[in-house]
Amino acid sequence: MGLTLAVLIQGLQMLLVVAVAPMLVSVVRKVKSRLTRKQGAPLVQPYRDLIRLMRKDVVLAENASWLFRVVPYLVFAATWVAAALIPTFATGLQFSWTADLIAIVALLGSARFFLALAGMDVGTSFGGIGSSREMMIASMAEPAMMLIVFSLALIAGSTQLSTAVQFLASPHVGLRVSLGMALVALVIVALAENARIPVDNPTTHLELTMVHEAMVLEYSGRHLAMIELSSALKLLLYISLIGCIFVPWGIADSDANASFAAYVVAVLLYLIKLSVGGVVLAVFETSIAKMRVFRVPNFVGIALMLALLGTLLLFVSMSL
Amino acid sequence: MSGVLQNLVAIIIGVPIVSAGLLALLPGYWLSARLNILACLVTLLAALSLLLTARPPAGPYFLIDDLNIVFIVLNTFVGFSAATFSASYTNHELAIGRLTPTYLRFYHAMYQVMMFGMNLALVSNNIGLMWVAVELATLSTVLMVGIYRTHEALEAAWKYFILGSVGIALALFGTILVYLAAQPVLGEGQGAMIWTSLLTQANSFDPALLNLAFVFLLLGYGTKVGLAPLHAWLPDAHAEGPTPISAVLSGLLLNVALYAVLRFKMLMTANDRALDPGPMMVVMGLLSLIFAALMLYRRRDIKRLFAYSSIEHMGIIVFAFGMGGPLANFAGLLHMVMHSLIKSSIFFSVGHIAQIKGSQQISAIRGLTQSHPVLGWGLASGVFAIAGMPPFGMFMSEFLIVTSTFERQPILALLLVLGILLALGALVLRLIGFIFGEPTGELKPSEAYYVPLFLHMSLVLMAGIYLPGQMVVWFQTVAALLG
Amino acid sequence: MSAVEFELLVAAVLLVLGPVAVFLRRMSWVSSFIYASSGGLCALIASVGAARLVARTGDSGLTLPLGLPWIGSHFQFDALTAFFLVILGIGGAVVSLYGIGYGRHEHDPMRVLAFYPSFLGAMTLVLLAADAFTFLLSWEVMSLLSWALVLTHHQETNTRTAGYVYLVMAGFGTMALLLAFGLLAGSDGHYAFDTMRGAVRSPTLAAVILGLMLLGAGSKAGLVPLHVWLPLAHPAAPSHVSALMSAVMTKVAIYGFIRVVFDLLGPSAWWASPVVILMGALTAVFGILLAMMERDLKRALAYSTIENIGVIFAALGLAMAFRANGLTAAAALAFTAALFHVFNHMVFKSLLFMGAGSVLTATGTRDLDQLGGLIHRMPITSFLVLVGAVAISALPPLNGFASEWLMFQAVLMSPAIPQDALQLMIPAAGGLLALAAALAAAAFVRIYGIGFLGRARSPAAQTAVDVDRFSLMAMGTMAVLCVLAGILPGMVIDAISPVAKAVLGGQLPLQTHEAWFMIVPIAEGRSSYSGMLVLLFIAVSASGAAWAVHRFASHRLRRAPAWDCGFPDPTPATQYSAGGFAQPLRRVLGTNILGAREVVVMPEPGDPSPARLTVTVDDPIWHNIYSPMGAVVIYVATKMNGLQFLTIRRYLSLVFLLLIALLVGLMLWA
Amino acid sequence: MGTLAFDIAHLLAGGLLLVSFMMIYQDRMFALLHVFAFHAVVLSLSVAWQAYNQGAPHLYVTAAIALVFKAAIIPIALRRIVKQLGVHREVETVVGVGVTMLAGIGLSALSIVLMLRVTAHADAFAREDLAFALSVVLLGLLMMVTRRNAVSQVVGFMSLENGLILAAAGAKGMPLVVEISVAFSVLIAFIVIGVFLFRIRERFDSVDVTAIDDYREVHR
Repeated sequence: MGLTLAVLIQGLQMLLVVAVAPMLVSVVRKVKSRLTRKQGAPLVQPYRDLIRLMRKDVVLAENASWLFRVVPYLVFAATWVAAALIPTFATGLQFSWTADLIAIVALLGSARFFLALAGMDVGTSFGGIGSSREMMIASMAEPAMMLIVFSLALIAGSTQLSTAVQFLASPHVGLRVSLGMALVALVIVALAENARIPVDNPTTHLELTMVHEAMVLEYSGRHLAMIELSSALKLLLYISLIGCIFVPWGIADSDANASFAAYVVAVLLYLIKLSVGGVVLAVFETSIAKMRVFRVPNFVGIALMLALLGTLLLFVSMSL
Repeated sequence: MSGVLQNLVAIIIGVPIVSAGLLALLPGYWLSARLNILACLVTLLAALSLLLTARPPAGPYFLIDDLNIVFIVLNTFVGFSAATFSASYTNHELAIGRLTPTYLRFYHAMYQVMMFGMNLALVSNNIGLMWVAVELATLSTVLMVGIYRTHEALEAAWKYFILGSVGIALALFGTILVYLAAQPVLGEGQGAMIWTSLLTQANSFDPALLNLAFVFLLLGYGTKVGLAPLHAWLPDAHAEGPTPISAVLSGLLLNVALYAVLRFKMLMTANDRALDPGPMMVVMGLLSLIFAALMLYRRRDIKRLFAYSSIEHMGIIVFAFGMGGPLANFAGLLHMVMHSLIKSSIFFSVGHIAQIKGSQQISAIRGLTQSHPVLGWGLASGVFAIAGMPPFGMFMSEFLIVTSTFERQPILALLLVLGILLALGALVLRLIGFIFGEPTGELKPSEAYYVPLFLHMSLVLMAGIYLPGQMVVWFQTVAALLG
Repeated sequence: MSAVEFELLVAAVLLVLGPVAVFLRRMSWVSSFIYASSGGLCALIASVGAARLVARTGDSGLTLPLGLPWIGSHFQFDALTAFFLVILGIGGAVVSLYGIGYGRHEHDPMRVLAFYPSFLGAMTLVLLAADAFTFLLSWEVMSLLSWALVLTHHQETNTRTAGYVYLVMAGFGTMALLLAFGLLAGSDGHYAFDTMRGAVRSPTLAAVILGLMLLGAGSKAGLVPLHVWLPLAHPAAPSHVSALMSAVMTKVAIYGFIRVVFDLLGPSAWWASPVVILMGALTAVFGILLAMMERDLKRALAYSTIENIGVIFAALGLAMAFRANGLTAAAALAFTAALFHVFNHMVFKSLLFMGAGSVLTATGTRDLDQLGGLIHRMPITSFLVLVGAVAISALPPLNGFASEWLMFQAVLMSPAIPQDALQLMIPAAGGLLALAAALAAAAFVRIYGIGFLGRARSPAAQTAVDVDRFSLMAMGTMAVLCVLAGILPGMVIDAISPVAKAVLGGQLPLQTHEAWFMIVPIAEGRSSYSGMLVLLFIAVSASGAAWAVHRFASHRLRRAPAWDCGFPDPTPATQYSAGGFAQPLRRVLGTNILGAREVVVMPEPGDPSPARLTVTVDDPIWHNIYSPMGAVVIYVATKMNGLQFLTIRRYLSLVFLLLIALLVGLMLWA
Repeated sequence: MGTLAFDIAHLLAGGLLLVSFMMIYQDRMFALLHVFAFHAVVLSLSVAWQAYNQGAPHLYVTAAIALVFKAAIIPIALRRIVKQLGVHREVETVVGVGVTMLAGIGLSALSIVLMLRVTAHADAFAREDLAFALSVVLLGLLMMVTRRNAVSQVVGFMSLENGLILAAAGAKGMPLVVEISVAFSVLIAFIVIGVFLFRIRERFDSVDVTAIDDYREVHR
């Protein structure tokens, strides 16, 4: 396979993630609406929202600095790059060597860092609330994520996501306790990172319970659109991550010169995985209540403990 | 050659006593201060030329060997620089009327008597003569301590006198016991008190008598060294006397007493069956160190503060000599020399500071680096030097003492380090108060005479970075002598 | 002239420059002259060091007839020294450049000028020293000079307290080192490093030396629980000195640790390494938590220094663990990570301290709650500080992440270690490091968000203007270094590899041959990272997205009052405060670890007085260890003070009792 | 040296020790001074006997000094001080006389045991002498630390010094004994003059205790 094709597939992946992301959000919303006996917006609604937002004027707070205007694009770019490096339907993509899983986690960290700064830029009380809570949750979730990465890397012998996924897809990985723990932990981290119930409520506008929404309260127009798009991308990223690690089957291997058909199958499988993920998320969110903000650390702390336990158990099982 | 030596020794002990007589008779402050300096200078020069001449065999009364030459040169040097400081100091005291010309005449005469006593103690080859000389030096300083005739000064002098007298008595008893130990071997009379013969024959002395003698000598001379718990006279005497005398007390008199202890320690080590004096000295040294370090914290009088620091350093020195071995002995000697130089220079600056502020109270002295930068930084470098910080010479000695002890006696080294750190904490606490913050009190520029201060500090600084090879060899022989 | 002679000469010139400044004090140009020449000399130091690392020029040594008489003063110039000379040189040069501008604002410039160059010179000497005496002498001179610099603003009580604690801790550290060298040298006094290197020691003895080095070097570097002086002293100094102390002096301490533990001591027993790893990891978490709670800008930075020191020590501990098991490649990885972080921390911490200095000059305050909105008033400084903040929060693509990434790679090598205890502990420590990194991001969002973003909280912050161009140039240089080291980590790793080779006998594979400036520490299949590509991708996609949106959608912009959920409040006091931002984390972690307490005083109904919330966060180490220790000393001293006022009879009784005791002892012994 | 000579020396030295005990026992000032004078007389006899035995004429000088100075001049001077300064006529003790006596006996035992350890190198004569001298020295010190009055402390110091003279005289052929005894006499004269000059009525440190105590706390 030539370089052109490799770049092409990589480009396809980049476009795919950004194109599918709003749809994933839409699926989640739709399922949630249906579960609560509501009609719900049509599936294309997020796309419409985005386009409308893009076309609107930006109403910028008088005190906002250049940072406030740059951040949406930065956040989008960082999330997009991170999402592009996840093996969604194929491993061994051209640029997957650019950054390993640790770097992907850190890229998301960068995005969050800038978003939190933007939340403080205008100098409102809500921005501060959002940023401070976001950073509090993140400082629990990130180490948990890192420990999950450790578990995976220790099992697969690599932090390179492509290699790890290939390894996990291979038959000699049985069911492992550590993997189970990592899965639970990763789900918790994903909920926390994507501002989902029970950690945060993406649809809330009750000021005192807001975390993520409070942070982006001052954004409008195209800036808001970029931020919405990046949140959608991030959700997609986490679901893809869970998918490629825990249900890696069917992913095409571009190193091994996968056929065109294999790619098509893989893409389809990937879309199915995404929808399943979205539905499960919606069901979960509908069946649970949001927590008080100071209960969140305990919740995320569970992820931290499970991830650590997973890592430790790994040594036990390896030394057996 | 022997004649030259005898002449030099004659100068070293003769000039002080003759000028003491002269000073007692001479009226006029200006002249007597100059004469005092001159006499000290001549003595110093004579002492320095001792270094250059070959050493003849010791006579029945006088002896110049590697050990005491260190002390003599140091003694005359600090005596000289303290005399120059004293000239500028007493000038001010006279001006403000704290001292009258009559008392000053007495003061200068006593200064030379004291120098005589100390020099005599150092050059004597006879333990009886040494005893007499140490006592003479003590008594003359007692008189100087009380010279201000204030209530406190008299009290300090009295305390010094009484405790000193008991020390004298104990040291004499020890000396008698040494004589008794030596007498069966060396025969009756003078011969059994001559140091050089004692040392050569020490192995055939009765060890039990020597042990007993050493206990008395250690206590007797240890009182003068200022070892805790025999130290009680020292802080008061330092604080209440004129500052040049504080400098001389700390810089010299303690050394002379220490010299006596060292002499008898050598005697003990020369006898195989006698008790090893090391542990006793180590314990007393550590006790003094830690005790004095803790006492530093609650001081309110600046001179008393540095007096306790002298006790602390005497503790370290005695500890080092108690540990023994070439490194520790070398370090002990170096430490002693450095302590004399640094402590006297500290007292030089403290003297000027107290004169400017009109008080010795620690709380009255603030912000010196701002109001009097030279004095302030001079004091700071002195305190750093005395706290064993580089690049000053005491760092080298503490380095050697600590490193050489830790391998042999880890617990002792830890205690030593504890003491040093405690003292550091107290000294730095006070120092920061002295030299930093907004200056208070009298801010007039000082009329200080900085030469002795900087002379001492530059010597100390040099020693911290570079020790002349000759001096090292010389110290090493002494260290070997001390065993 | 050999390299060591050259570096010594430069050090000597630096040492002399301090006193020279005193002589030139009347000249109007003295300040610029001193800073410019210090900077130039530091650049020379760095370039000779860099020549050793990059061009692989040889080692050299020298013995001068100074110092301990029968040993002499030994000096050496090897890869390890060269690396730290580069650190010192770059830090010194850039900070001096900053000083040209910053030094003008100094009220009493001689208090800095007289010590500043000598301080740099003393640090150089520490790095060059090759015997225990010279090393400790330079070490302590370095402490003393920095102490004098800390006390530049001596009129403030806090500064004096800081100076006191600093010097006592420095004394403590030196004593610990003294004891360590005592053991290394043995009772015969083999004080030269060369003779120490060859000696054979039992593992217990080596462990004791290691412990003493942790105390000695750790107290200078700021390892918990020996860190208490650091957040007091570093901020008290003028900012460029703070930068030097935090960025460079702590590194000299780390050099001391590496020199003794890795070079002189050789491989240690495996059970010694967990102590170092754990101490490092805990230090990291503890330091950054305190930084999170701190209101004073410079103190917060000082606490963050503690965190980074912890990270470096943890990596060094990892290297020790691998080395103890003969895993040279893994050890080299951890060691390289540590040194990379040393470099990085030097760069961004000096940048941040210089930024804090600029803020201090512009506004006259270090209190975060008096700042805000500086991004409008001081745009360049704010941008540069932002670069530093991103870098220190270990975010890609800047340099902080590169070293952090290497460190995690080293953590993941732990399965190769045979000991169960280490196997279990290392990932846990890795988790702590990740926690520290996440908290660091939170802390710097807080520092930057409160200090530079939002609206000005005080008139001073409202009228601030950007600082002089020397300061900006200096900060700019460091910011560029942050980016360069972030996107070209391979070059830094290659520069470190001779050090690893010399110290451990192993090194990482050459990185500069990899495509796309990738770094591949072990094998491509295992892990790789390219900061360059990440930066490129982000830049391309961000600007592409922006271009596309502006081109195809909308590019109009309207300014309006902030929305704030419909309740905009014009007073800046309604913004989040530094304490408010820290509140969630304070509740979560602070209550247990730091003993943070919140006291709300609610007025009675009808009482018009405002409710008050008082938050106390105190360093528990200070409260539980140092305060009681000080209290004990004072208590004992007070009790013993009575001994000063006894009657003569009682003193005589003491003499008498001692005499009797000795006599009885003699009787029993004989 | 015959046994008789030895016995007499022994008797005199023992007598000195006995008188030391008597001094500890005394609780009246004048009686104490009388006993001290007697102490000096015994010392002088003992030294004279040594002079005779050793054939050392210079020791007679020492004996004479002891007799004239310590047995006569000093007690008379102290008596006048006591009268003039209005010192209490009773000796203030720190601990009871009985306890002091017991301690004294302990000290004597200690010194005798210590001295007997000394091997036969030293002749028996010196050995006995020394054992008693050490006891006297220790008893003198004991007296100094258990008595509060300045005058009785001076007396204690002088008895200590008597012990020294005894030891010095007993050390055969010891040079400088006369000089030492002269020096000590001067020292004691100083002390007595000091007591008188500084009007130290009660204690060595009672120069003015209350005023000083206030000062101390504030200033040192």
